[in-house]
Amino acid sequence: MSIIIDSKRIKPYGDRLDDGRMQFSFSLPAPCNEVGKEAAKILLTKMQLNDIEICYLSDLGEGFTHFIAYASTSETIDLTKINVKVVDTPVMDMKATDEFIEKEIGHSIKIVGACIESDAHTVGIDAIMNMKGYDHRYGLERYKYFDATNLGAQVPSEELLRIAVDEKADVILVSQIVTQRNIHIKNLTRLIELAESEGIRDKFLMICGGPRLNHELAIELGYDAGFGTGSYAKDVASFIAFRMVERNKN
Amino acid sequence: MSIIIDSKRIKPYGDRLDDGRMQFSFSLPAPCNEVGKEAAKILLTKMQLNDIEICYLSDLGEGFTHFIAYASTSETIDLTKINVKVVDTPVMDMKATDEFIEKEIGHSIKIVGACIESDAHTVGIDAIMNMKGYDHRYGLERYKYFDATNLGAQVPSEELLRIAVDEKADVILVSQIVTQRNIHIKNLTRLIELAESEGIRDKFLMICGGPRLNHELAIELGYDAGFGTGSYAKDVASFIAFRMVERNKN
Amino acid sequence: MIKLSIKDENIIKAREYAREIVNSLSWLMSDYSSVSIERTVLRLMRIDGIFDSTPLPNIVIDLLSERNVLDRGAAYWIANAMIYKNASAQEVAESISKDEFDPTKIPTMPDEKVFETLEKLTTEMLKHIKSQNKFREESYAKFGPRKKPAIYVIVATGNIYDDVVQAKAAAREGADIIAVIRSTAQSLLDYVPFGATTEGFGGTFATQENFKIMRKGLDEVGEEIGKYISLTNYASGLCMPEIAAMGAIERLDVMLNDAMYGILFRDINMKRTILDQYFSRMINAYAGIEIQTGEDNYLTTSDAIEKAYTVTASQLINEQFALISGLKHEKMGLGHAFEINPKIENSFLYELSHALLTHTLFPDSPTKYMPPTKFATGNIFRTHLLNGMFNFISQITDQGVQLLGMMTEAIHTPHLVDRAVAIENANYVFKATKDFSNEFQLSKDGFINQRANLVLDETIGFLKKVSEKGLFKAMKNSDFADIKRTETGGKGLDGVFKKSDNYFNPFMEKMKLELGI
Amino acid sequence: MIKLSIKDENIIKAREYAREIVNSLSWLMSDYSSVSIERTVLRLMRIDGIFDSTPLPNIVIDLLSERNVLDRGAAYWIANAMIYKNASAQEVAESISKDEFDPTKIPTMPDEKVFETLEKLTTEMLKHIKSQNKFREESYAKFGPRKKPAIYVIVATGNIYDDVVQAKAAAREGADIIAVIRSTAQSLLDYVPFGATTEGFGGTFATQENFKIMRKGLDEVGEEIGKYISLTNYASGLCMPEIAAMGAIERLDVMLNDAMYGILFRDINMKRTILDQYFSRMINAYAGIEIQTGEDNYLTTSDAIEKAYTVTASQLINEQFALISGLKHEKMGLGHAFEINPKIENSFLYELSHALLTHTLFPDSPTKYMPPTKFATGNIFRTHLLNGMFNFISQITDQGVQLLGMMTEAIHTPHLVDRAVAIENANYVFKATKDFSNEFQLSKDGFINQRANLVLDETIGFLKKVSEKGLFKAMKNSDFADIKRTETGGKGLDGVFKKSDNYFNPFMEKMKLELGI
Ligand code: B12
Ligand code: B12
Ligand SMILES: Cc1ncc(COP(=O)(O)O)c(C=O)c1O
Ligand SMILES: Cc1ncc(COP(=O)(O)O)c(C=O)c1O
Repeated sequence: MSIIIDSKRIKPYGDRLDDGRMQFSFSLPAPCNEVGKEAAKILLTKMQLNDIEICYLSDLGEGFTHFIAYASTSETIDLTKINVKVVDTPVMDMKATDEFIEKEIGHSIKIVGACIESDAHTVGIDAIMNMKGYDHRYGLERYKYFDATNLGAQVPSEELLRIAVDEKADVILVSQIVTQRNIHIKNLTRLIELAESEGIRDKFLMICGGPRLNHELAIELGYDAGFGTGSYAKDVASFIAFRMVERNKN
Repeated sequence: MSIIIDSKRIKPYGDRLDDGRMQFSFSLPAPCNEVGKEAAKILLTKMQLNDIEICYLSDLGEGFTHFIAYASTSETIDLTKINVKVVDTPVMDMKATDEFIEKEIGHSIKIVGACIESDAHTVGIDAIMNMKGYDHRYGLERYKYFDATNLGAQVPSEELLRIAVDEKADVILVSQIVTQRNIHIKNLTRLIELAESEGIRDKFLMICGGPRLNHELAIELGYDAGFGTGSYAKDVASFIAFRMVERNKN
Repeated sequence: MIKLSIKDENIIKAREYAREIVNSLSWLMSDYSSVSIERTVLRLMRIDGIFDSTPLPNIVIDLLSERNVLDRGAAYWIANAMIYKNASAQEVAESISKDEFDPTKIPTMPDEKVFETLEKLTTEMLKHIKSQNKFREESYAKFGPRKKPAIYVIVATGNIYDDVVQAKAAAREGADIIAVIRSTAQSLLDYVPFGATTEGFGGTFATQENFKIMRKGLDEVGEEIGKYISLTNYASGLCMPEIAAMGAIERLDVMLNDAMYGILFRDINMKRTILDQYFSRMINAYAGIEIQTGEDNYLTTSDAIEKAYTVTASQLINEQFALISGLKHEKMGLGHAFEINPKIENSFLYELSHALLTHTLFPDSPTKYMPPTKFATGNIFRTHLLNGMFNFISQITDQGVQLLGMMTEAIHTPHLVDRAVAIENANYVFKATKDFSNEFQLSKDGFINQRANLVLDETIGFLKKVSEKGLFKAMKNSDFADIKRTETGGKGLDGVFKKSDNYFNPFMEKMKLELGI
Repeated sequence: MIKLSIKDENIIKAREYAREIVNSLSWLMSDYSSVSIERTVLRLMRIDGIFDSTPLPNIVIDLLSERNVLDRGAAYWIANAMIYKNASAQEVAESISKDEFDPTKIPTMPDEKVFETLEKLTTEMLKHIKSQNKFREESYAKFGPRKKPAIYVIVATGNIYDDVVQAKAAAREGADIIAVIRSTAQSLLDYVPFGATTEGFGGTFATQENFKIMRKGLDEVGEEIGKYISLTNYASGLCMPEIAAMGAIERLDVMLNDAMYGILFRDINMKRTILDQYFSRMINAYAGIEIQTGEDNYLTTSDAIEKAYTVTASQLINEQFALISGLKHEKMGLGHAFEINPKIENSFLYELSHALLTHTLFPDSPTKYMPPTKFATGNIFRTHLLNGMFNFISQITDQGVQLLGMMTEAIHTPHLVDRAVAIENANYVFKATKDFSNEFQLSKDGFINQRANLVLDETIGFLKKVSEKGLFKAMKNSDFADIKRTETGGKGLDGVFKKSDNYFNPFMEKMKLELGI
């Protein structure tokens, strides 16, 4: 005997199966007393939570109070119905990818990458592109069958597209790290719209990455793929290789 | 100019006024991958949250995953409508309380207190009752006009009531610290029901305390008052003094 | 190396007083036994199960007690009945339970036969216990020894099946020792509950079946991850030796077992407690089980600076009690705790000083360090940080076992994720500060040294006072934890009895012999 | 005391190379100026405001530049026009902006009169700046000096009004210094935005009005809680000296100001940067403003162990640049950061060694310690703990300013509550470990000493190489942060010009005189 989980109706697990327990922390413009505590409870109640425990409150000054709470949700999630888009090409290492391209395409794939618009966080795109790579995985520049150019930080969308056209790139890589007030969505959308309005969207595989990006969101934004936290060059490399072969077939 | 808070519709404050931002942490019996992440998002979506950021997930083993998330609620709370029961008698220090009782009642008030049923956490009730008190505030035993007996840990409800009757107590103090699966509610309810069934509920002021108790809940459970985390003897002492005077008047 | 400057002679002095305190109670151990010790004997004879929800060992001992024959020891009566009925101990116990049979009302079998029967049963059981010990030793040999500090986490869902899931998850994350916390106040039950249990408050009942289920779970996950995962529970309260026996049988590895906790914090009679701990420790010693003492309890009700010496004094007394039961220093997890008010200036220095003192006094023991609990608040972030500082001290003072603090200490018994977060905390801090202590010498006249010496001085003064009065009198005078206990007060005194001249406890005899005590 | 064993001669050697590097650039400072320096002169002459969304200082300097007369210095032309028009500097600038007036197309006034006018303006402004400095000094005298380590937190909502609320809350919780983080890449704007702003990304624009609003807020809360709250912003990027001037005028107390950051991390031309930092630091020095350098930036792209020496080298170069601008050691917040990968064994020892090295090299400077950022993950509990360890090191190595880490570093710019939790963390750790360092001596040949000596050796080797090549050539060879920069590359070179013989900058002259440089 053991505890039995029903994938069709999973719930948060705190102390015991299906107790629905979750932790919350937030601040409210409310006093640090029983009234504020009640306000916090009302908020959680509106979120359909029960067994609400406001286990900590502290005065933040300027009329704000911090609350830490535990409460139980009665919502359930059907795991079997989740259908999330993920990059589904197999992941190969550098050698295998190079061999695959050599065999299936026979020549180098041209890639340009950049951190666009106001974003100057290049560590992510460097991790993917530069020789040295990241966490002991080499970057795209080291692959034999990629001809990769990293344009670095704060490249205007127009310029990225111009260079991609000029250099006859097959693939465009874009990085977006700053996400405050969804600036990453705005910038990524802008790039795609520019490409579309110039009628060049389909010339390239367009791939984006960053800590708040994933494949699902990338597709939604009109990209071919998206990679989030913890991605490695080999993930992108394999995807590019498979997709380019596919493209060549069509 | 400054930011302006509308008490009729306050929202959580994270980065900017009314952004509704809150932090969440919970685990789900779901895989540590994009599917699990989607499950976490669905859960938060069901709680009417938006701008959901699953900023951390980690494998807990045995099929569970831990998620840390930030998301925004669009719920608002009307602070002006909150009406929470709080102990509203003024708080006096030991000397003032003693003088008040001397003047208004003229004789000692008899108090018995205990940590009831399975609960052995006496530090809380000791803090209120014992000579030494807590955090440099003396306990009830040190007051001239209280005759206080602390029965200690794990006192069965029956015994507490029996002693209260035998000793002709005016006030019963009850402490409940363990709250797992709402055992405190069960125990406190049991005590009140016993007292009612024996027809002695109204003989005493009945006051409860503990980290998950407050006045509102205590009233709901049929007590005269309730005291939570951070209460001191003087809070209880003042309340008792005022109430006893009131009672004597009626 | 961070090392205290403490005069050896002071350490010797303190230890000497503690030895006197303990030795002056030898009359109790030699002349008395208790119902729980006798129930333990029955359990070691493989009597188990319940009838009408009462455990068979209780039914049998209650009957022998009623018949006024318990002073001969339970073993004798059962063996006698076994021969008479040509039945197993369990069968005898079952028929007694069903009221079908009274073992005091049958003819006396030849002594020779009785002892032969007992010898066989004893040998069998001790062989089993030794095989469990061997399994443990071999596992360590195979997978490598336990880490130091070992990561110790608790599970406490009340449901043994949830407990197993959470324990396995913890093992995967890096836990070395899993403790199943008992349901509230199991200490006070004068019997051991039976079977797998799924409801408990603040913990899960300690039952033999629960031990077995958890042991199996931990062996499974251990095999998978290539590490021996230790299991611990409480040999504490009115059934102290029975649980020790269950632990020995089911291969628990560590047992929370304090010589005085029951007296002070559970109001269990002092004679009963001292007797019970004596035999339970002997079982632990025999089974290769490490004990852990409960000095942390002093600091939940007293101030950790003012009463630091009570922790040290208790450690020294626990040490002496352990020695007379045959426990080696390597198996003494003497306890202490990180409970200085964090609002105090230099609280970290106090903690460090106290932790070093414990390590200095018991360099060969897997000292058990307890986390901040009293000053934990509902602010999980702050508590998490306190736990990090606590882990820091443990690493740099070379503690044996680190009972991890939970960020939700002030809120609930640990959730699945709380434990994971705590283990990650310890893993990081231990690694980050690994060789820290090699880098420094302690200032000879600094605060840390002065403080440790002061605590030791206070301990010596205290132990001297207690040794002059005797332990029982000292307890009557509220010398320990400001709690007053009398020799005739407290629960369970009625279960203590004087042994007759022909009293026989075959397990104790054999263990003493083999342990050389 | 925890003290490193480092040979004085090595420290002297390192410093000597850094001095050579800096001194060999004196030709630049003596012969060149920049558009930003000239705009600064205008701001110090109280020219402010915008026309058609362009700041007046830009309009005026652009005109003078177009007319090819900037080499005489902007001050001369404005003063000349003031006399001619009998108007204030602001009025002159306004009429230039409106295209009503061209200051190069009017008769030349008598030199004597021009200098008299300038003398008056300069004296007035310098008096104001000195009065701000005096206010600061008096506040410290009244409320007591800044704590050490001082608690430094950032606000970065983008909306100056939200910033004020959050800054005040932070002050109440214990913050000593509030930094308003700039909107992304303000560095690259060749003008300073104007007015109160409520939209920014990742920060709030540095404008004079925003400075004023925040200053007022902090003075209010400081008065209430009885503490002087310092304000800081960035004198960095293409407008470095302008912002320094704005800070001096509005009584900022600290300025992020690095001699090389703009070159390396913002691709601003090296001549422009070196010139601009020279004047901006002079303004800071004059105004009693403490500068902070940006060595942490090296470690966001390089490994903190491998490239530790780049931090030390940069500190030494920044020190020399600061000295020639008249800054005293007491006002040099040389930077470093807690950025060793926490997965590394003994990461804490590395951090401790590096932090001690910084403190040892600059014992009289309010060194600025930057928090873990690179290895912060979305796991807020883990990040909070890292921040605690970081605070620990700061306290025991006597750092001047502790830029608090936020548990949400990997997620968003700090929320109101993140800051509160971080301040609570620091308050606890600082207090708990207050006298820790007095308790220990460092092992002479231990890891920490060896490591610090190794980093210093690497630094000496590196600085020697750079001093041989010259700074500009070294940057061309990617010696710094593996980033290649050329003397003629980068933004803003077109804003650099050679001064004519009759160039005059009345503020620089007076400041040099008074600072004794
Ligand atoms: C290093 C750093 C910097 C460095 C950047 C140096 C450089 N050359 O990159 C410096 C100091 C310059 C900097 C500056 C600023 N930063 Co910054 N910075 C960081 C920090 C500490 C780490 C980022 C990082 O390097 N991560 C490591 C890399 C490997 O991870 P990654 O970027 O996610 O990349 C991985 C994946 O996402 C993916 N990926 C990323 N891009 C791509 C692209 C493709 C095509 C693919 C396939 C995959 C992919 O693969 C990578 C490898 O797995 C973060 C905090 C944190 N701990 O995350 C803040 C952070 C990102 N910065 C922040 C801010 C606000 C700023 C500033 C705007 C602050 C200011 N006002 O001055 C400035 C301005 C920068 C600008 N104009 O963009 C905020 C962003 C807040 C938000 N959510 O919007 C953060 C979160 C810090 C904070 N809490 O405030 N920063
Ligand atoms: C100290 C302590 C113990 C000590 C108790 C010693 C003693 N003599 O009291 C010991 C070690 C014995 C102990 C044991 C156990 N404990 Co305990 N213990 C704690 C601890 C660390 C502190 C509690 C405390 O003393 N707080 C300080 C006092 C001053 O605060 P307080 O009780 O809230 O009281 C204040 C107010 O609430 C109020 N108040 C309280 N009572 C009353 C009454 C009246 C009339 C009034 C007016 C006011 C009032 O005024 C007080 C002063 O302000 C908490 C964790 C924590 N940090 O909170 C766990 C905790 C309460 N224990 C817990 C558990 C589970 C147990 C055990 C059941 C574990 C086990 N299975 O063995 C046992 C069994 C105890 C039992 N039978 O009840 C859990 C409870 C979980 C839950 N939410 O249900 C906690 C939260 C720890 C945890 N995270 O697991 N514990
Ligand atoms: C030695 C010892 N025994 C037992 C317990 C708890 O168990 P019970 O509640 O059953 O007494 C503790 C708790 O801290 C303890 O320290
Ligand atoms: C010295 C220095 N200046 C400026 C900045 C950031 O400002 P900006 O984005 O405007 O360059 C930083 C950021 O770390 C810095 O260290």
